[in-house]
Amino acid sequence: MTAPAIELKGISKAFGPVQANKDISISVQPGTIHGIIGENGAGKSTLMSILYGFYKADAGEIFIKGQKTLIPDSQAAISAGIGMVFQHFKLVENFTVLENIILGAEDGRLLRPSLAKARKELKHLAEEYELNVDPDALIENLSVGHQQRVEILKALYRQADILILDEPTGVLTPAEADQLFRILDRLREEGKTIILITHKLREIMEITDTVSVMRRGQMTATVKTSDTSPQELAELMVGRKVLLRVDKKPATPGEVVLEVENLRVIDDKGVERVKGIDLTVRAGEIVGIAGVAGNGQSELLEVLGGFAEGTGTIRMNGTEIPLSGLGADGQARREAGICHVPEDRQREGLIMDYTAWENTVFGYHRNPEYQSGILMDNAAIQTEAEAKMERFDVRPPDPKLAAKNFSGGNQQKIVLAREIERNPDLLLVGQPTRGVDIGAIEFIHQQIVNLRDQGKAILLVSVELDEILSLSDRIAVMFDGHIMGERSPDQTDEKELGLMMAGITQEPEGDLAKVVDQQFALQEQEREGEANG
Amino acid sequence: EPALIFDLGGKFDKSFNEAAYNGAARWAGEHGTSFREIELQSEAQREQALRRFAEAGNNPIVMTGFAFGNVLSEVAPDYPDTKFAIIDMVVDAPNVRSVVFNEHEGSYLVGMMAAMASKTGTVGFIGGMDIPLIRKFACGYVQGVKAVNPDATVIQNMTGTTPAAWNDPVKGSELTKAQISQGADVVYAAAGGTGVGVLQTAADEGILSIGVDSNQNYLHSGKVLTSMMKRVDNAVYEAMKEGDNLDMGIYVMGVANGGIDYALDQHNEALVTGPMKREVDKAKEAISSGALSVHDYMSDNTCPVE
Amino acid sequence: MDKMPQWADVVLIPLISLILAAILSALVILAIGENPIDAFNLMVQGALMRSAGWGYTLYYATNFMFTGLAVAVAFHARMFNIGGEGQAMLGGLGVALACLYIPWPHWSLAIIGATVGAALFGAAWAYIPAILQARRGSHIVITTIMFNFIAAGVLNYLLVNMLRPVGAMDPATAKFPEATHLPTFRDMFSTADNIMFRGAPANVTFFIAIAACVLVWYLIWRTRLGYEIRAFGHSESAAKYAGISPVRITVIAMLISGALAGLMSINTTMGESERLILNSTEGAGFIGIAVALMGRSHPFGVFLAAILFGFLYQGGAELALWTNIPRELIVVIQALVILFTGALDNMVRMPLEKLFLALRRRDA
Amino acid sequence: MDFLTIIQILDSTIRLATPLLLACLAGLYSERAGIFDIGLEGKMLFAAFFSAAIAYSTGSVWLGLLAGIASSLVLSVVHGLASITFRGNQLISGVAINFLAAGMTVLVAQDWFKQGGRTPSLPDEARFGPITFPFADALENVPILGPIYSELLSGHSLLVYVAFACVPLTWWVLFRTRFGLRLRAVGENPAAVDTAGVSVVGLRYAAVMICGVLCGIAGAYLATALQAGFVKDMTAGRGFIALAALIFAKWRPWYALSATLLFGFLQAIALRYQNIELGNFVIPVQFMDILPYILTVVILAGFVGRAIPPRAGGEPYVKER
Ligand SMILES: Nc1ncnc2c1ncn2[C@@H]1O[C@H](COP(=O)(O)OP(=O)(O)OP(=O)(O)O)[C@@H](O)[C@H]1O
Ligand SMILES: Nc1ncnc2c1ncn2[C@@H]1O[C@H](COP(=O)(O)OP(=O)(O)OP(=O)(O)O)[C@@H](O)[C@H]1O
Ligand SMILES: [Mg+2]
Ligand SMILES: [Mg+2]
Repeated sequence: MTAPAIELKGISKAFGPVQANKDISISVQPGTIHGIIGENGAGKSTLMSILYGFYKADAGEIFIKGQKTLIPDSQAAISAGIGMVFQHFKLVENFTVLENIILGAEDGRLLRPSLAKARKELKHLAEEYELNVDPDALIENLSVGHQQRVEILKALYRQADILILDEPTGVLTPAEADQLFRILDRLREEGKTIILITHKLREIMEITDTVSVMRRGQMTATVKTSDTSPQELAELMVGRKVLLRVDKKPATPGEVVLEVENLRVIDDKGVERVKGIDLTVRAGEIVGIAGVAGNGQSELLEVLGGFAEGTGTIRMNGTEIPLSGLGADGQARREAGICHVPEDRQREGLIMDYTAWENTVFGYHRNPEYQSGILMDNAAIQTEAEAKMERFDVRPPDPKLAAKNFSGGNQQKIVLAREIERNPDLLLVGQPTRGVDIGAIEFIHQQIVNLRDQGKAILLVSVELDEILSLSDRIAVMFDGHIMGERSPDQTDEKELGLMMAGITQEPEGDLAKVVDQQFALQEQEREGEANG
Repeated sequence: EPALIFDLGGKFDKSFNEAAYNGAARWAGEHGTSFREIELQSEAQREQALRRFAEAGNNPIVMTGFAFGNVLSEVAPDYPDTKFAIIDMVVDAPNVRSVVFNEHEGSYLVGMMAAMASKTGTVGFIGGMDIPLIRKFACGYVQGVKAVNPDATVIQNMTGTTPAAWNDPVKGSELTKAQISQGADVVYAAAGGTGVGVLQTAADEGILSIGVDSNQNYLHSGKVLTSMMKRVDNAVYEAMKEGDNLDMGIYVMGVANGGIDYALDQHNEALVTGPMKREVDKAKEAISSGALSVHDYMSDNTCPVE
Repeated sequence: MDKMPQWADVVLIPLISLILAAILSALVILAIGENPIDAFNLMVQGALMRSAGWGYTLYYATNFMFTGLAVAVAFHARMFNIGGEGQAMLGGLGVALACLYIPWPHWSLAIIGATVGAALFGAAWAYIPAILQARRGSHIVITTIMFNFIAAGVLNYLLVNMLRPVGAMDPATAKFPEATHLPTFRDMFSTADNIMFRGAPANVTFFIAIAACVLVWYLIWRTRLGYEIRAFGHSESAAKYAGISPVRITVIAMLISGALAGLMSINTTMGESERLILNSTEGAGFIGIAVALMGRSHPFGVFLAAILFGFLYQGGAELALWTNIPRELIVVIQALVILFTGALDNMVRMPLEKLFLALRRRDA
Repeated sequence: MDFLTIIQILDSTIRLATPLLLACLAGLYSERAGIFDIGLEGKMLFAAFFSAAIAYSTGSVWLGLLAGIASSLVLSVVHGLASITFRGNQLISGVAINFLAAGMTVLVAQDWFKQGGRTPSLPDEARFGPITFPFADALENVPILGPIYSELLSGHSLLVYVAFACVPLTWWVLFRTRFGLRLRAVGENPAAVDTAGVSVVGLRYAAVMICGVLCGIAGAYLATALQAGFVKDMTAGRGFIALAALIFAKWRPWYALSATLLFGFLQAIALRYQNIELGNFVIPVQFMDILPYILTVVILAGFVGRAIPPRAGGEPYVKER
């Protein structure tokens, strides 16, 4: 038997008082894909960052291909042939793809030769692995999927033969994810070793050879993928039985709550992102909006939530509400009975430096029940926050902790607790479970369904087709600022939705994913043209 | 032990405060004793310094600068046994000697010399800040220039409006260069530390400059036409010398009693020609005798000539 | 879970940092040939052991509290208001106009008028940079720097040409009427046979400054507006999501900041000089930046930092009075205090944190 | 306004802009690497003093220049320690450095020279003299081009040419070299640099040091080229104006040149035309004095959009909370 490609022995790491990794040992065979799963905050990213030299372990040893290797910094990891795609990409946003690729791997002091060489090499890699990106595009203008390609290219350019991917599919559409897995397959065939962190059991089952489960900083099990089942993995992970499908009764739609007519949105770069949308949401139903990221869903939510401006008509319970100017802000929307779980909890939904209790009234801080005279009634807010956190099982249940100290899933629960407990007529939900572990997903989905069952209207935007399919009572697909069509979840499937998301309403020939990809490239070109023009 | 309080500009401003220091140092040297001194850092310290010195028994207490006027008139009555001398301001109290200078007279004299030394008929004035005292300097200077050459042009500039205006030699330099380019070939600086830049640039560019307050001729030997001397040193020296017997009341120091003069020494004797010296000395006499009266800007806030 | 007990964070670290700054200052004093222990004694004696010394210390501290709070409030909205100096200058103008042109019957009414004048003028001077930042994106750091220069020019013009009494040498306004003179500490605390705070300029404004600290604390941590200001300061995108208007918060925060800076001039102009003089701010606007940074933008921190700086100012004056140490030594000591307590505090914190963690591990 | 006047005003513009330009480029390196620096003023002042002091004591302007650079570097190290090694607040550190320089220069000057916080005047050989271009005198009378060549371009001190040469050099370093790429990256996203295997700390120190060198030259220019010696506080706020210019220039080298030239030009105009009469109304000198600042605000409000600083600017790079 050959030496394992990677062997970690007794790795421990503490961040101040937090023990993120406790005496972890793991070994990965060359030419395999090894999955790691675990709840939010279990210590997966930390462990991988140690392997990549980003953090220094407090204790433990690393063996690469049987050799004991010291990895004090990322330089050492790179020379040991390790590449890593972080959960939060490490790209320079206003640099071009090419510049990001060569950063730290330049040949010589001058840029020009390095760039020329990288351009050639990139073309080569792109052909070999179907990793097409425009080498001269700025990162900030790329979709998340393309940004991820850049990260992978970065690793390949450095000739990594051990590749770590930390939650790579959290931000991808199914088609993009499929494509990524084909690339990973390919790399495995070439003998490269891959470590894949994910929350999605389906992916684990689909592509990995072995899988390790982490809980609270410790490695609880390592099993052959073929010997296990999603159910078993979920239980290992969370420590209890988990429902993998949403348990929901058929909907009983009532009155129309939200009516959108001919909505148009132009973003601050002057690009029209929403191109005339008509949409209704009724009481007691969940309308899901599917679509590839960047097709105007974000803008739709932003306008409905009142923090971007648009044109057209919106009626809420029959009353028209303004789309721009006075009365078109988050405050007014909340008064009209619209609550909003934003797509980006860290940039929008929460003030990361505020305590949890302060965050539980964010956006509602002007409500009379939180005032006492000219001051805010902090005592009342805290008591209420405590109860909310309890009901939503936020861990740790400490309202005085700053939001940034909660894990992603728990942060999302704080936002949901705030918005759902308002009992709104209409709830806007964007990407409710992005980067959230299975246990928490189950809970969040349940809350959304409960709200619907109380007769509230819900508009859900998600790039997870799974999520859309299992939660929605009606599905609208957005493409290029238009709604391509509506489907009922039991009349459609992933395949059809995937095609609609690519702007195609008929069965095409050839490989679905490829078409989607081509479409996306086209679409991006077009948008660039618009942006430049 | 006498005490000396410097104004915010600080002891070594190369002109006014430094002259006061030199006077005190001369007295201390001659009498083999010492004196207390303080450089103020803030407005509020004026009163503090006065009271602390008075309470510590320092006598007399000499201070430089008109800004002490207000405070002194409040503090002096509290210490009837202490004698105060204030320079550049009149304070009406039985235990205060007020020494004021006729800077306009001295400026008049150096203005005459500037006009006589100028070949272009254009001379310059650079003040630190647009405040009444500096206008007084400027007004006397312009009168002197016009007295010699009624057609002469006087370019007047002020350095700035913030306290940095008194310590910005670079700006002084640029102003000088700007004046040179407009034809000035003699410049008179009344701008504290900024004046260092004026004199330097004048020397670098080969035109003449006029120093202020102390004798600054030595700074660029052979290139400083003269200095308008305000004998603050004498005033301080006198006050300290008289000590306990200090006479109270208002002392006007002017050309007549040698309190104001122009500087003539080995550094500028080559520059001051015979006729020039004759003319100026004539004016000096006329001023002393009262035959010639130089208008004081402060008397009515206007200047008869531009 | 914290890495350190709170007392260590709040008391121990600043204390060690101050000691380090003191040691370095002592070295500097040694280097210029003076005795650091004597110097330190002199400073403490002069600033803290006499009531008049306190009177000066608190007078300076009053200025720094106002400008420190001004900078702190803007900081909470993530704006760097370097314009305290100019706003305070204009505040002085407001005070002067209120005192000179309105016949107040009693100081207690006059101080209300002066407060309004100072706050209004200070806020007005902050308004233009604020609105330019909010609407046109003009960087507030540049515009407030520029407005400091502009304020100096405007004040210079007004004092020399309009407000100066005829024949006066000083570029300053006339003395304010008797009725507007504020009670000093001496008036307030002296008894017939025990004169306290003799000659010291500290006056009732000190209590206004304390009130301002308390009010700012309430404003920032207890009111809706403060909640919104801090939210905006932490994340503009989140603020927008919550329906908090960036323009409104930018402008309001700067108005409050400018008003606070303006209030400083009650102390200097009405309380001390009793007339408006040319350079009445004397850089207190800039010291305010250091005070706010050292006080971590918290009113209580600002209060302590202001007292510390007041002590340095007054102690420095005493040094200059009785020794030959140049007044710039105090500037150096201030610099070292700012450096060690403000910028280098991690130098102390990092090892301490390790120490406490190790202690805790051993206990556990 | 005749042609010669224009030339003279432009000439003055160049002199006034040079220290601003050097300080602005200094700030550019530092801030592009993510280290904000409001201590430019202090570093210039420090360098101005030490360059003058050493030039005076040794009689060599070159040793003076070196001393100026070295002293400015000392402050850079302090700033680096505070903001890079100990991850302190960069603004506080900058404020402290300004105070430190303001106090130390006078204290040391008084200790060394006993002239009240200034250095003695430098003799000519301890100063940077003007450099006259070949044929400058001969060509002086050629119309238009003559004065431009001999008055405007020729006759500045060496450091002026150094400053102007620094602009294309800076552009080239930032945008054409490996070092520049990494430097810009570390100001935008230090984690990207770190994970690419390059030392964030090393890069940031390098940037802060370059900043020190340029501030050192700027200070030496003030004290040994423009002036002949040090006077306390002689930088008179130029560090802050340079900072304003840097924001104005949106952290780009060529823009920095334009911004500082603009500031210099506005000042030159204000100095030249202090007393303008419009009919019977004399514009007060105070107005002309503040005109550059008013114009800056107007330009900023009217023509220059939002300036976006380097994204990681001002934030210490902390991996582990
Ligand atoms: N840089 C850091 N400084 C301090 N604590 C950290 C840091 N990074 C992670 N932690 C803490 O360490 C623990 C493990 O975090 P880690 O990111 O490894 O979890 P994870 O398993 O990747 O979670 P997720 O699924 O949410 O990505 C968490 O409690 C986290 O708060
Ligand atoms: N001007 C543009 N040119 C090219 N692509 C663009 C442009 N603007 C946006 N995009 C693409 O859209 C992507 C995401 O945009 P946006 O956040 O608005 O989409 P979304 O539909 O809300 O999806 P998600 O919320 O999942 O990101 C960007 O990352 C980018 O790839
Ligand atoms: Mg993770
Ligand atoms: Mg989006």
